[in-house]
Amino acid sequence: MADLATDLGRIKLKNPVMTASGTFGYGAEYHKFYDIAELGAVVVKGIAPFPSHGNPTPRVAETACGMLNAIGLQGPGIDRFLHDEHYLPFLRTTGATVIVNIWGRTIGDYAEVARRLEADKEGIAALEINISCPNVKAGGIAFGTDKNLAAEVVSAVREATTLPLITKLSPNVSRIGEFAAAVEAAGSDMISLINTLTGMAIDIEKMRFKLANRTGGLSGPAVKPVAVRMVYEAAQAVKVPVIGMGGIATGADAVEFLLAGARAVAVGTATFGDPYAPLKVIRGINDYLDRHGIGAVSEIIGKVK
Amino acid sequence: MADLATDLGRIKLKNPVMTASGTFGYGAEYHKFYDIAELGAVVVKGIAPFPSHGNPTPRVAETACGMLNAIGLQGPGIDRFLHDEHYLPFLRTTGATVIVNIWGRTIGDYAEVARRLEADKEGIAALEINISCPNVKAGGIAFGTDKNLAAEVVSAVREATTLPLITKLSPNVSRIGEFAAAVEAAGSDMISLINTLTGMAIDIEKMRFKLANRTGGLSGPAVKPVAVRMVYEAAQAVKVPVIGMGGIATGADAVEFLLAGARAVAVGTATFGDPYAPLKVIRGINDYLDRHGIGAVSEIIGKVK
Amino acid sequence: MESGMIISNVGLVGDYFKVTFYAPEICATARPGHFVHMKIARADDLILRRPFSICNISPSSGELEVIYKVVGAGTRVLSTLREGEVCDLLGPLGKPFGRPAPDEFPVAIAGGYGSAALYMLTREAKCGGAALLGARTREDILLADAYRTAGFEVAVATDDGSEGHMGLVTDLVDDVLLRHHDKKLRFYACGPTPMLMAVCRLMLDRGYPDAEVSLDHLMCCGVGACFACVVKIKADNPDGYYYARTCSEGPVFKVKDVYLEK
Amino acid sequence: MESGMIISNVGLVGDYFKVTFYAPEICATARPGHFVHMKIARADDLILRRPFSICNISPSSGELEVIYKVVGAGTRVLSTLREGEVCDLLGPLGKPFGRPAPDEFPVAIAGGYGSAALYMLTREAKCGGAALLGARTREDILLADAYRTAGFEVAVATDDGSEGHMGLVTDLVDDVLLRHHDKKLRFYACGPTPMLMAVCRLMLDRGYPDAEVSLDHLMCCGVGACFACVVKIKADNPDGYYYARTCSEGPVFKVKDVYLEK
Ligand SMILES: Cc1cc2nc3c(=O)[nH]c(=O)nc-3n(C[C@H](O)[C@H](O)[C@H](O)COP(=O)(O)OP(=O)(O)OC[C@H]3O[C@@H](n4cnc5c(N)ncnc54)[C@H](O)[C@@H]3O)c2cc1C
Ligand SMILES: Cc1cc2nc3c(=O)[nH]c(=O)nc-3n(C[C@H](O)[C@H](O)[C@H](O)COP(=O)(O)OP(=O)(O)OC[C@H]3O[C@@H](n4cnc5c(N)ncnc54)[C@H](O)[C@@H]3O)c2cc1C
Ligand SMILES: Cc1cc2nc3c(=O)[nH]c(=O)nc-3n(C[C@H](O)[C@H](O)[C@H](O)COP(=O)(O)O)c2cc1C
Ligand SMILES: Cc1cc2nc3c(=O)[nH]c(=O)nc-3n(C[C@H](O)[C@H](O)[C@H](O)COP(=O)(O)O)c2cc1C
Ligand code: FES
Ligand code: FES
Repeated sequence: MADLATDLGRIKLKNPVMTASGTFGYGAEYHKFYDIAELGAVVVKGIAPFPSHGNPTPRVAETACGMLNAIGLQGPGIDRFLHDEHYLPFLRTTGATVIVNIWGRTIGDYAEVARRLEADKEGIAALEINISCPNVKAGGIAFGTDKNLAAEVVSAVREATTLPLITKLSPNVSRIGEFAAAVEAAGSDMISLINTLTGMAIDIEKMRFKLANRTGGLSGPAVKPVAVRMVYEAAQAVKVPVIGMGGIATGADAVEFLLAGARAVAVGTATFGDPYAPLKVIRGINDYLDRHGIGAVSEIIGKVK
Repeated sequence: MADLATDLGRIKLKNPVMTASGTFGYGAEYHKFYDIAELGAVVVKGIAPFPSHGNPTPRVAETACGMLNAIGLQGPGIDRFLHDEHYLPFLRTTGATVIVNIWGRTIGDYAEVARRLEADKEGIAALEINISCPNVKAGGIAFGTDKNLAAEVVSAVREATTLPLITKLSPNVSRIGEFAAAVEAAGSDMISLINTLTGMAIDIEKMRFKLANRTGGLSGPAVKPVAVRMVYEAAQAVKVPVIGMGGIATGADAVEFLLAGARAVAVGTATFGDPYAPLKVIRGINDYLDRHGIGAVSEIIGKVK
Repeated sequence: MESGMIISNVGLVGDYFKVTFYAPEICATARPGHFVHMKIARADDLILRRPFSICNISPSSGELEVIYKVVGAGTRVLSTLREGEVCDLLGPLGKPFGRPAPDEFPVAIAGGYGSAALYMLTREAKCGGAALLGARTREDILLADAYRTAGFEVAVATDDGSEGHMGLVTDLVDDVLLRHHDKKLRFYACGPTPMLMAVCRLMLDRGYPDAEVSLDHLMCCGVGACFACVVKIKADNPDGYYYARTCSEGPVFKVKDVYLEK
Repeated sequence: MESGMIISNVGLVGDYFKVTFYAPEICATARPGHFVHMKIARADDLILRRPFSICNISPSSGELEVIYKVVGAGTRVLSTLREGEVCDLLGPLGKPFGRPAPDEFPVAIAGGYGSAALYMLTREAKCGGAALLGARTREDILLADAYRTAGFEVAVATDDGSEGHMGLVTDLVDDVLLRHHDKKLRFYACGPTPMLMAVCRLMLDRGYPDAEVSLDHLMCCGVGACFACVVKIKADNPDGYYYARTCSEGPVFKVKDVYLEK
């Protein structure tokens, strides 16, 4: 059994495997299958200062080795998240390491939700700032594809909370290293990537878009090569820890990201195909290390250069 | 039998199906399988003013529903292309509609190869300017992710030739519509997209990059949703014809691009799996039109808005 | 999660197939309206599971039946799988239909595969019931004989009139109301969304707000985590609705709760 | 392009399998050193074909044999395919080995699956030959008996010494040179790249520049269109080499033409 503990600066994880925001609900859904405290961290679906319906349906479409989603950040809003028994109060009972993904339509929204979480931060290990959701018109992707706006969001959240901050980057840019450096400079303690690539699918028989929102975010094994490349480039560009995701379904996939420089990884779309995927990824990393006679996961991080 | 003729402004094609540069050699390789003059157009592998070795090996890696390549534009150079019997002289004998893909390391290289082709243009229907190859260090991707450089390349080639110009855009950008508009303004008669998304794969057992070049270009069904979205956005942004590609393997895939606004399509990676793929795509488009009682392919172009 | 080993996989009528799994754990608790979320073996390029209603179970032998129509890539691969191959099954999932009380007379209103989704009701009905089966044409009618064998009376509607009433299956409801006016009727429906919306309106109109419909919606996780599968359900907020997850809050909803677009 | 219907697909030793296709067109013209480029049925997430040497053919019955080792995703799926399933085959592809003249004594130097790739030479040898078979361990030795039955003498080298010489297969060459010094020897080799590079050096040293090696390289199109499969071949240019396509200009090259890195 190798040492899987991971050091993300201000937070330490028992193992490097987290869940990707939006693919693991608020934890309760999968706690029925297994003890979610076994995971490195549970990242919940994006929380805004307000409740939100999300987009009209259809919201998902399967694609070759991937899927498009345009859920549009349906969510309970910060009030219910803090006080309704299904959300944070439940998560506190599990003992899981909880990371809260946050979003807003304006920079003020981001700051507000961060302030509210700061005021009630028991059981919260970190915040993940989603500046990269392609499915919300106001905000979202605009922040994620403009370096200055991205940095402004991070600065505003930085002022609103003392919690460790992860900034989640959009892959829909030419030079990811520059975005990583910009949010590091603005005070982000970590960087996570990739969010989804903007895509589209058309139903040729019905002659209409498959998603009501027209475009959606591409995720799953199809995007893994893009994700590994961006994680590698980001890790070269910054000193803060990088969390890698995009198409991870197996321990081998996760090892690829770790070798490329990620200090932790997240499992997203794969959980839809197999609820146990995050646990299997933990086991797979351990098996790989054992097979290679490597004592600790930290030894392989960034090993391929 | 529907009318498949396609109007690309200064050129007309008998059907909308071309081959994607770099995936069809110089035509001869597949002329052994069938008459390549049956295709809408044959786009040859990139030609530079100089011969070039290309990258070290390994040059390809398979990925989920896709592949990475870093061939690095191995090629005979303009002299042999014009005079060696395997290249242009051969293509002239087939009666195929030939489009020559061009590249260089400097803007001057692009202009030079265009000038040489202008001087010997018999049997050449158009030039496709590759400003988007991610596998060549000097030039290539840098041109493709900088609007001003992209426009400069197009202007320089525009001055060097009277042949119709197609500019092939890189998908590794945030706002593809702006690039489409920029090269249209610089004098491009058409736009083609997408070239490959930059990606990476790591062999975890050998702990090294799968490609000698580290990064490569992702193509195949995995990228289709990104390609359809970009073709849609480009078609909204410009008046000139748009040629769509990225993951097309069947008639249904091609129809998706046509509905999104492409006036023609190209088949790339799919040809590796099935040499007859371009012909099957032509047949598939025809079957779709017949089944829907549509008389001409032109009627479905851009129909989904 | 259970590894469902295929015991048999055979063509029925038209594009319909029946696959039987050995899945004793799911059989042990499955009820009418439950579904299984299936990872189709061999279909490695399809990353999502597919939801299918449980059509029948045999808790003693551990056999679980699904009737499916070949409509796309996943069901096409499913139809090529053979005895001995294994599909991973999540289930039973969803909120099932309410159990008919001993004095209630269940009426199943089915369109297409809905006939399979409702069939398990025959196991819970104490003294018969009625099945109203709609289909495009005669060959697409599923399980009519099985319903009869289970003690249900059967009425059929086809779009082309090739069997039974020519028209919509909802047209058959009033006749049931008339003939069984002496019974305590309880309605259940499953089928294509437009049909179910018509059922909602009809049931509200005829005074059966507690009638239940099983809504078929694109699914992804199947367990309430992704918000892909939502439908509009009435809510006490300015918009009058919220998006409920069919996989975990449904797929069965009462018609009085379904938010109907104007 | 031919639809190869699987006649049988059986495990041999270790991770090796033998698949037999009905593929009469390819059989009609296949020669030693040719390969088929195979689209593995059911592996829908793998978009590329896989190259395999043709191990044996029976032109009269149209049967074509490939011996393959399970090493990755494609070969794993291949090993699960059953009789009656169909893999699309492109072939015969590549430039085959030179035919041994009636007075030549062919010597096959094989590592791993190379034994299968060279086996067809036994069909073209008029009066015997020699097969030098290298493997990691005893169980990995392929086709030793088949070579003997075909009239070839066989010598074996294993890394662990579990059979024959303990060491490299190239160590066996000098013994052949000694024992058959009276014959006109013609060398053929196939196996892992490091072994083939050793063969190149040895053959040049022993004065056999026309010895032929079949180079195994990652392939993509298989027909010369993509430039994925290249190896360095000597050329009259400042660099001393150019990248030749193993699929169409090879996979068989003469050792004197292979550009050896310092
Ligand atoms: C609760 C529930 C119960 C169902 N029960 C049955 C049943 O008993 N028998 C039966 O034949 N069908 C049933 N369906 C529909 C069945 O899930 C789809 O026909 C099936 O998913 C199609 O998969 P495909 O790969 O062949 O089609 P594709 O069109 O290739 O599928 C692409 C994607 O769309 C989804 N999808 C496509 N059509 C539907 C649909 N109608 N409903 C939900 N998702 C869809 C698929 O799951 C997949 O994610 C049920 C659906 C739900 C939600
Ligand atoms: C001319 C030629 C003849 C061959 N003959 C045989 C044979 O007779 N028996 C046999 O067992 N093997 C043979 N090989 C090797 C065989 O092609 C690979 O083992 C096979 O492609 C692996 O596929 P996979 O999906 O299992 O492995 P994966 O590693 O999953 O394959 C991923 C990709 O890499 C390619 N690849 C992986 N390993 C090799 C390799 N060694 N050579 C070429 N491409 C590779 C695959 O084709 C695929 O594109 C031959 C290779 C060549 C070039
Ligand atoms: C259905 C779905 C919903 C998602 N919702 C969110 C979200 O609310 N916030 C966020 O930051 N990312 C969201 N994502 C992106 C994922 O967290 C992840 O970055 C992406 O899917 C790539 O990883 P994967 O390929 O493993 O899924 C969502 C992804 C999916 C598929
Ligand atoms: C092996 C390979 C080589 C390529 N070479 C070139 C090239 O020389 N010039 C170019 O403009 N595009 C090149 N491309 C990109 C393709 O033309 C095409 O834009 C891309 O692959 C997307 O289409 P596809 O998914 O159908 O392959 C190459 C792609 C591949 C896979
Ligand atoms: S399918 Fe994921 S919430 Fe219902
Ligand atoms: S595999 Fe394409 S050129 Fe050889």
